[in-house]
Amino acid sequence: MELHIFGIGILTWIVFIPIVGMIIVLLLPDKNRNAIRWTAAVATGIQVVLAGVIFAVFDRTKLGINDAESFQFVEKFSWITVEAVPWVGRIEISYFMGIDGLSVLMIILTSLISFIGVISSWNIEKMVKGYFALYLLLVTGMMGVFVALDFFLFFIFWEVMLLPMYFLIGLWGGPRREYAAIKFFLYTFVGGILMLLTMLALYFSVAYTDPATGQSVHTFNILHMMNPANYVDGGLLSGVDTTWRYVAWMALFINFAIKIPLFPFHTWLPDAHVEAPTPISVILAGVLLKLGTYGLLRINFPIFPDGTIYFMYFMAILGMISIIYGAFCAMAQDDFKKLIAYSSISHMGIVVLGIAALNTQGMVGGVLQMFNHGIITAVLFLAVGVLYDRTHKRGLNDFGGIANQMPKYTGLAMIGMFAALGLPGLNGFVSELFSFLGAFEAYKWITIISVTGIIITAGYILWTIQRVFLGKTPEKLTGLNDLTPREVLMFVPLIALIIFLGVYPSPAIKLMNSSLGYLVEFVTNGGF
Amino acid sequence: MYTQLPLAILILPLLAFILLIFFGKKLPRQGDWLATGLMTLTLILSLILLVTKLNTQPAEAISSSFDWVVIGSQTISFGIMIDNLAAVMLVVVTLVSTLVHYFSMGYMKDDVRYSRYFAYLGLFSFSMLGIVLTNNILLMYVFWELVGVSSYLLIGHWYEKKSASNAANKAFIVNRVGDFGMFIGIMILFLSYSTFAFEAIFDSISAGQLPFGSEGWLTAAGVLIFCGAVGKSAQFPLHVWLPDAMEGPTPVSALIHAATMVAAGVYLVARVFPMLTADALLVIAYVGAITALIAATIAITQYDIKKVLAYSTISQLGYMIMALGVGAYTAGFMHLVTHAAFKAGLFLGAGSVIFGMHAALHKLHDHHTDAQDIRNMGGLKSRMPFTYWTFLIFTLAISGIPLTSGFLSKDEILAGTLAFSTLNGHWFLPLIGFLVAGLTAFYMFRLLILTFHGKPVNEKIYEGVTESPKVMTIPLVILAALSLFFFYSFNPFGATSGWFYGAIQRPLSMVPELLQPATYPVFYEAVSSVHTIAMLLSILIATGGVLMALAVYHWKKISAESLAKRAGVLYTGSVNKWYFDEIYDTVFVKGCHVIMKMLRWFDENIIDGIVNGSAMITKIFSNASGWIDNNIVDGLVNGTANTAGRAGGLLSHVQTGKVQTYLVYVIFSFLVLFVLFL
Amino acid sequence: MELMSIQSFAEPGLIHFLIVSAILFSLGIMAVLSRRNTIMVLMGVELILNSANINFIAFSRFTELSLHGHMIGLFVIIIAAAEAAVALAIVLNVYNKFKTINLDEISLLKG
Amino acid sequence: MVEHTLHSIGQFLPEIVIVSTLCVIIVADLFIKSERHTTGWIMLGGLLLAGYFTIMQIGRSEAVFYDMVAVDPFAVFFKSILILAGIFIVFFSMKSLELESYKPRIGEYYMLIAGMMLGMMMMVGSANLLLMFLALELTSICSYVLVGFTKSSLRSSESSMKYIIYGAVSSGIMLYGISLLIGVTSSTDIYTINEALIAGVEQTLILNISVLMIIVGLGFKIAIVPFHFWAPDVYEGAPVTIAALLAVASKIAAFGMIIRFFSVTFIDSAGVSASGVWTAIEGIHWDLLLGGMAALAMIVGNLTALRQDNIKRMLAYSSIAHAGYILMGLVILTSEGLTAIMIYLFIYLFMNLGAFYVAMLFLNKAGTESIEEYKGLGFRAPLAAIALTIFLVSLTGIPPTGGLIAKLYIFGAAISAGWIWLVVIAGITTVISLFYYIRVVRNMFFYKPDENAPEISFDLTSKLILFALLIPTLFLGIYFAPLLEIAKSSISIIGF
Repeated sequence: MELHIFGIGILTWIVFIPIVGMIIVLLLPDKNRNAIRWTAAVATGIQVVLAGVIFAVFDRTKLGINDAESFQFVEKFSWITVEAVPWVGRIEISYFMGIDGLSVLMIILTSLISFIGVISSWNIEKMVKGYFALYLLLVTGMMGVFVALDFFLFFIFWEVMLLPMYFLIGLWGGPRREYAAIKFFLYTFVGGILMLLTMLALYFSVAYTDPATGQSVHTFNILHMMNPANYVDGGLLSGVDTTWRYVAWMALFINFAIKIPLFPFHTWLPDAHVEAPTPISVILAGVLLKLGTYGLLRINFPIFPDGTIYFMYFMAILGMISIIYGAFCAMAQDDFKKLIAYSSISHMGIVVLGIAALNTQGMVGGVLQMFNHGIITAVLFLAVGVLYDRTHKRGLNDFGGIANQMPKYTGLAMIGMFAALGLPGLNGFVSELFSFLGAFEAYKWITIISVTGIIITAGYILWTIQRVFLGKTPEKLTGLNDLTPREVLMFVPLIALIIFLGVYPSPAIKLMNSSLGYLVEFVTNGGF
Repeated sequence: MYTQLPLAILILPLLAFILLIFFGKKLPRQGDWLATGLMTLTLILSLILLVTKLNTQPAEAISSSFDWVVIGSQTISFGIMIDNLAAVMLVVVTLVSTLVHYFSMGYMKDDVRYSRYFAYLGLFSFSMLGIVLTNNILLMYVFWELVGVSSYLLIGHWYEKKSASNAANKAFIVNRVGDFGMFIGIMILFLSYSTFAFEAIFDSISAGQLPFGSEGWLTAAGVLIFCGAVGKSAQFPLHVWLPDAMEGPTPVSALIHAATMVAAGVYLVARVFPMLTADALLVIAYVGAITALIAATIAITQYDIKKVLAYSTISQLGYMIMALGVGAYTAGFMHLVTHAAFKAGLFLGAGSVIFGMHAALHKLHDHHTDAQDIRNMGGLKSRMPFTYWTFLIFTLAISGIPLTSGFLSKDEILAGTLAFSTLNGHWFLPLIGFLVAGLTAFYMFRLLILTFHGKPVNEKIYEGVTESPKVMTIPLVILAALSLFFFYSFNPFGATSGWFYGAIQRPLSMVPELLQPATYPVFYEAVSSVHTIAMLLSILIATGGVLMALAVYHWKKISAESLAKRAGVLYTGSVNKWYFDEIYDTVFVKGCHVIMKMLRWFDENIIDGIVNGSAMITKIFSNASGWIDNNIVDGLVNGTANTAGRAGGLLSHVQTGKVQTYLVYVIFSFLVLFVLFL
Repeated sequence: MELMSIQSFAEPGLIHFLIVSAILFSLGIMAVLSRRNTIMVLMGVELILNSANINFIAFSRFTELSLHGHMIGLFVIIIAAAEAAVALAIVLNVYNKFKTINLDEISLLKG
Repeated sequence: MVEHTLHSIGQFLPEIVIVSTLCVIIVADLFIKSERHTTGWIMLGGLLLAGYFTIMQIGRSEAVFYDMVAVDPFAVFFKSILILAGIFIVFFSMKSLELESYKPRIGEYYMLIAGMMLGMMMMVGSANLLLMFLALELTSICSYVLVGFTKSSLRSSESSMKYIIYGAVSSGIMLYGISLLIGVTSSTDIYTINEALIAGVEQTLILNISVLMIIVGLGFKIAIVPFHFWAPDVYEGAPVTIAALLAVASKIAAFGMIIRFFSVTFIDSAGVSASGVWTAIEGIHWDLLLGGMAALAMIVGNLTALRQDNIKRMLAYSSIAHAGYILMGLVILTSEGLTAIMIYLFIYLFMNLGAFYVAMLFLNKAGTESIEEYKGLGFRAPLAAIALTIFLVSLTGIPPTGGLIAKLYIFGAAISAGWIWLVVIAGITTVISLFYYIRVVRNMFFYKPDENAPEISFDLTSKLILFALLIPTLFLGIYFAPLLEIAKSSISIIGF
């Protein structure tokens, strides 16, 4: 499957359209705020359209994962090729993009959330130009990670997100934004270094034989790294079940676990969320966290099937701890945003538990949960943002009786809340169900303990609803306006997805079913 | 016929919900006619379905399904199944729901969220019908949770009251605990049989497949699924939510918390009956029995009219569960049906009383007197005749007095327990059964007498109370009619000869023979042999209970106070509901708070602390060097960064600025390197 | 090339020159490290350079290095001179600014 | 013999051009006393011409002047980037406000720079210990004076004095080491020394002492721990232009020399396997020695930089740390390592010069070198602040900047050679480095400027210079194949 627009592949378009938007934004005069906003909206809007096109023409039967042939919309150009010198061999870095069932949902998610993020950024008045320029750069980074099939490219996109995020939190954030920004930066950078080192170790351990010339070529191509035959003799990561492979697995895992974030690498998240402006929280929870689990599935699992199997239990236990721990911590919070941040930890724990099961249900459930959680937390953060815009408060105890004041808002927010709670009929349930089903097959007791998390989740969500929406409206909260059309616009597509996928998840599952099934098979067979 | 019709039945209430949510406020009369009309239509369709089903294909279970999702190589399909159980249940649900809709048009008039209320009723009816219609345990779980939500929304209908939102939360969370078990049970079944469909699961079990190859897991699966019923049907130990749920509007209590939703647990057990092992059934029977006893003992001492009814509901649900547990399948389910009618009637009647009391208190501008406390009532018989007479019929029915429907079903249950004990020696079950029958008669008549008989406690209020409007009394009359025996069996002393027993028959157990409970023929024989004794005993005990109540509260021959004093601990225990709420509050709620506080502290201090370089070391460091903590501000994230910063500080102290010191370092390093490497 | 062989004192060999140069080198280092007067330190530097020079000459006398050693010696002398000249100019400038040539007192830059 | 000499002169044109430039500047300085940057332009012309001749040397590989000087791809690469650095420094000097008050003496300044350029170019080309020492001394002596060029500044004077004392002692020790090495091998030519070493030397103790002493001198020049102490003081005291010159050009030259010296002298050339892994001559663990020093440099440099407030001083420590990273490429004893060093140095040139340049611009316009006082500069001078951010980010090694590519190759080479512990230290210290770099960024952007602080604007040429540094820094992060090719083809050292 290939699709070109003006001779340029659709993936390149979808990744770099925001960069084009960024350049336009930078060229626009500072004063012309609306033009800047519209540029950003159009750029991300085009992304949504392109994602729609991809969704429409995506071939649901192709497998992907390790087979370059069955990736779709593939674009591969040699980027850096250095001809052979005797002692190094040929060096190759390529501009290699493509998607399979694993990434296609993430692309849709990213484009959608980015677009909605722009809408919710409409009322940002401080340094509009800088804000949207950084925002669009961030979007490119996220989108790029999901389509990159070359480790180097992946890494570049991964790290490109750092700086925009740092500034977006640090410049437009709340009172403790500096602390939050540097904490975020530090954590992710540590992970980045670990990934860099592992990537290099992989690079030098992997060399495939170029069929055309017969040369041995070192490459960053992720797919080549999945083939045990490509590992050079005596390479650091050659062989199976070696200590170094475990170390490499762990290094990558820590990197991704920081992003997910998994207990005990999670403490950056609450701070970042609390301080970040609403749209950035939306992006952060909606897309950025998924990069972690996506990375695990794209990199850790297929490249190190031995390590993955070795550390299965470890992952599942961390997932379990995250679920329970995140839920309890969420319950203890008085700050609305912090609560959602911890609930994210809890929900992402479900993803990890699901994918650690290494079976199809768990895998599908996990990936679907990534998507669903992206949608749900986006709604929740938007909901907090709406209240914050009106009252400049985030404390749960500052509110009460909102349901009377803002019925439309309450309805929409409650749907989001119930989806987070895992209510059947809404999308969160479906993915949780499959994740737990898969996990239960692999780990009985761990899963049973994890499932208690849904009780705690019900506890904190309902308690939050009670404190915020129910009860008598205090004096100071009377006279709040209900949602404006712009705000309704940003909620509606997400809520529609929440309900639709809750009732009929098949369209989403069909996209990834065959790929993920193959991934499971690939990993459990040890990559052979 | 068996696809479109059930689908129509399912969709209509949902339609009502959607229309009312979006357009409720704009419709004339806020759309109550729309909701009620659609519900009536649903009732008619259900009746058509039931009649056709019983007349054309009485023995079959007709199901149809579609593929919901393909995951891996497994196809998960959803569908509907119409068997007699479902068809009867459909009528029960739609009937009570329709009547409650009508009743609510009177009761909820002038409510601030009138259309929202009807919308939620629609959502509830939709979900409840979903539970009934599904052929699939997962889909049942889905609707299971949805009724939970609609119940949550309706309990919290008056959410301005803190107690209402608390009760709503409690209901949902306690139910979640039960659902947790059910969820795991479902997972066990799916992983063993790769399907969620009931029939397919039963087929696999009867083919000898056991979950994870072990009999224990089959029992566990049964008990775990039963956990869902424990939650929803408010069985011990999860019964605590139901009394609190009375915070909701009274018609809601009638519909959800008496007639239908709480009976869903019974329906669930009936649905999965074929896969339950003897052990699982025994657990179920005992849970039911304990529940029945505990709730009945509490009901005796309550003064809130709705609380009494709530505990009686729990107690009756315990009966049903116990009946299923002992194998009296039809009796249990029949009790569900009869109970739906008379308990809905009781609640609506109570609603009618409360409505009248409210109106009276409103006229007096009295906002302190509790409109639901029976100590404030008395003598209302003459003010509310329709309400009184229907209430009396309901009370007779629940007490198990002959000629009522309640007698038929309860009698069969008692006979079943007795038979069970003769087969297995579990004499505890019939003992409780009969004891509770007596208690029921006692507390129900206590309620009736205190409310309607005697002298009015407060004349002013009494004067203000008037009979409720027609829209409220007519449903009462219909329900009262349905509480009489001839709707179920023309023989007032034997249900087994009626159409009901013909339609609903105990399904065959699918579990391996060793694990099976007593087969139906064996059981039936035992029941036949004890039936007469049981009947006589039950009439005797029920009458005894009624007489006792009359003696204490009507004729005042026995003083209630002295009885209470004599009961001592038992009395205080009963008044305080055996302290379940307090114990749960201390153990679970407080425990949860402690854990979460601990974890929060842990998160903020230890984990962050480790990351930030343990606070201790930093402190010691800073004390030793006496630097004031400027570096946090310096943008170095505290901790590791701090320590690094400190180390950097130490290192920069090395840089003295004196060139000869530098040279000393150079020479020194030279020597060190010399020693190290050479 | 028998560096370590013991030769008669009457006939100085390579080892004697090396010992002398090593002593000179150490004296230079000592001077550099211990004197506070800049000029004295610079003289210590001269000692170090010249100790190396002795080595060069000795090696060219006793090994096959031959004339190379002498040549290097000449170059080093020139460099030492240049360095000394620059150093003295700088010291002069420093003296003008700080009014001292005590190295310990010239430590504005540190940390 | 005459023919050889003539031929050699033909191969010595870049250096000759520089010498001539030096002379022309002296003469011109005598006659032209205008306020214009005449001497600067002459210097620039000389550098360009030398650059032209250097580029003409591409592809040659021979030893001239009786094996005293090597003209090989390695030397040509280093000379080219030295000249490039020189060109930037001349531009900086023209823009520097610091040097403004020394206008009458500016000819002297450029003359010394020319001398230094000559010394540095010879450092990377010389293949003879004597010539190496001479080139080193030439560079050093010129730089001593340049550091103290702003005579009226106390700090400048102090730093130049510290520098000369420290430098003189270090080079003295190195000279003593050279004398011992020459003594035990009876040769001044590094190829011959190599042969002698392979053949076997009995006095390993003396040999080792001599290596260590030479390392003291070379370590001083590249400012590697524990021989780095001069660097912070000197960088802080010296004019920004000279600090930049020392941090970049002088360091590059010293690395050229150190690589040539070690890889020619102490490698068993028979042991160079096809896989590109070398074997050090037995008995001398100079690779481990340098590895330890590299690790120390990364740790000490990065940690100490955390607490600096003067940006030049911070950059001094950062350049110490970077010396550690670069040195990693040598100690792993592979050709990949050499390639990585060259890539690193090339990128380092742009990003570090860039950082110094912006520091100079801020010194010119905002009058401060204190990072604390950078607060709000992001709003007063957005362009320069963004540029500085990019340079610092690049120094940290975050994509898409050249700094990542530099680190990527160095780390990669070290991993592929199995020096995992060293890479881990490098990784950890990179994280630490994030703090002090990002602190500058934070100060610039996260604080509002004073109400009455004026906007800062720069003239066109300043901006052009900025872009000339900025664009390669960014571009090399995205497309670096040519650089890779050049580096690959430039690692061939004659006779090795």
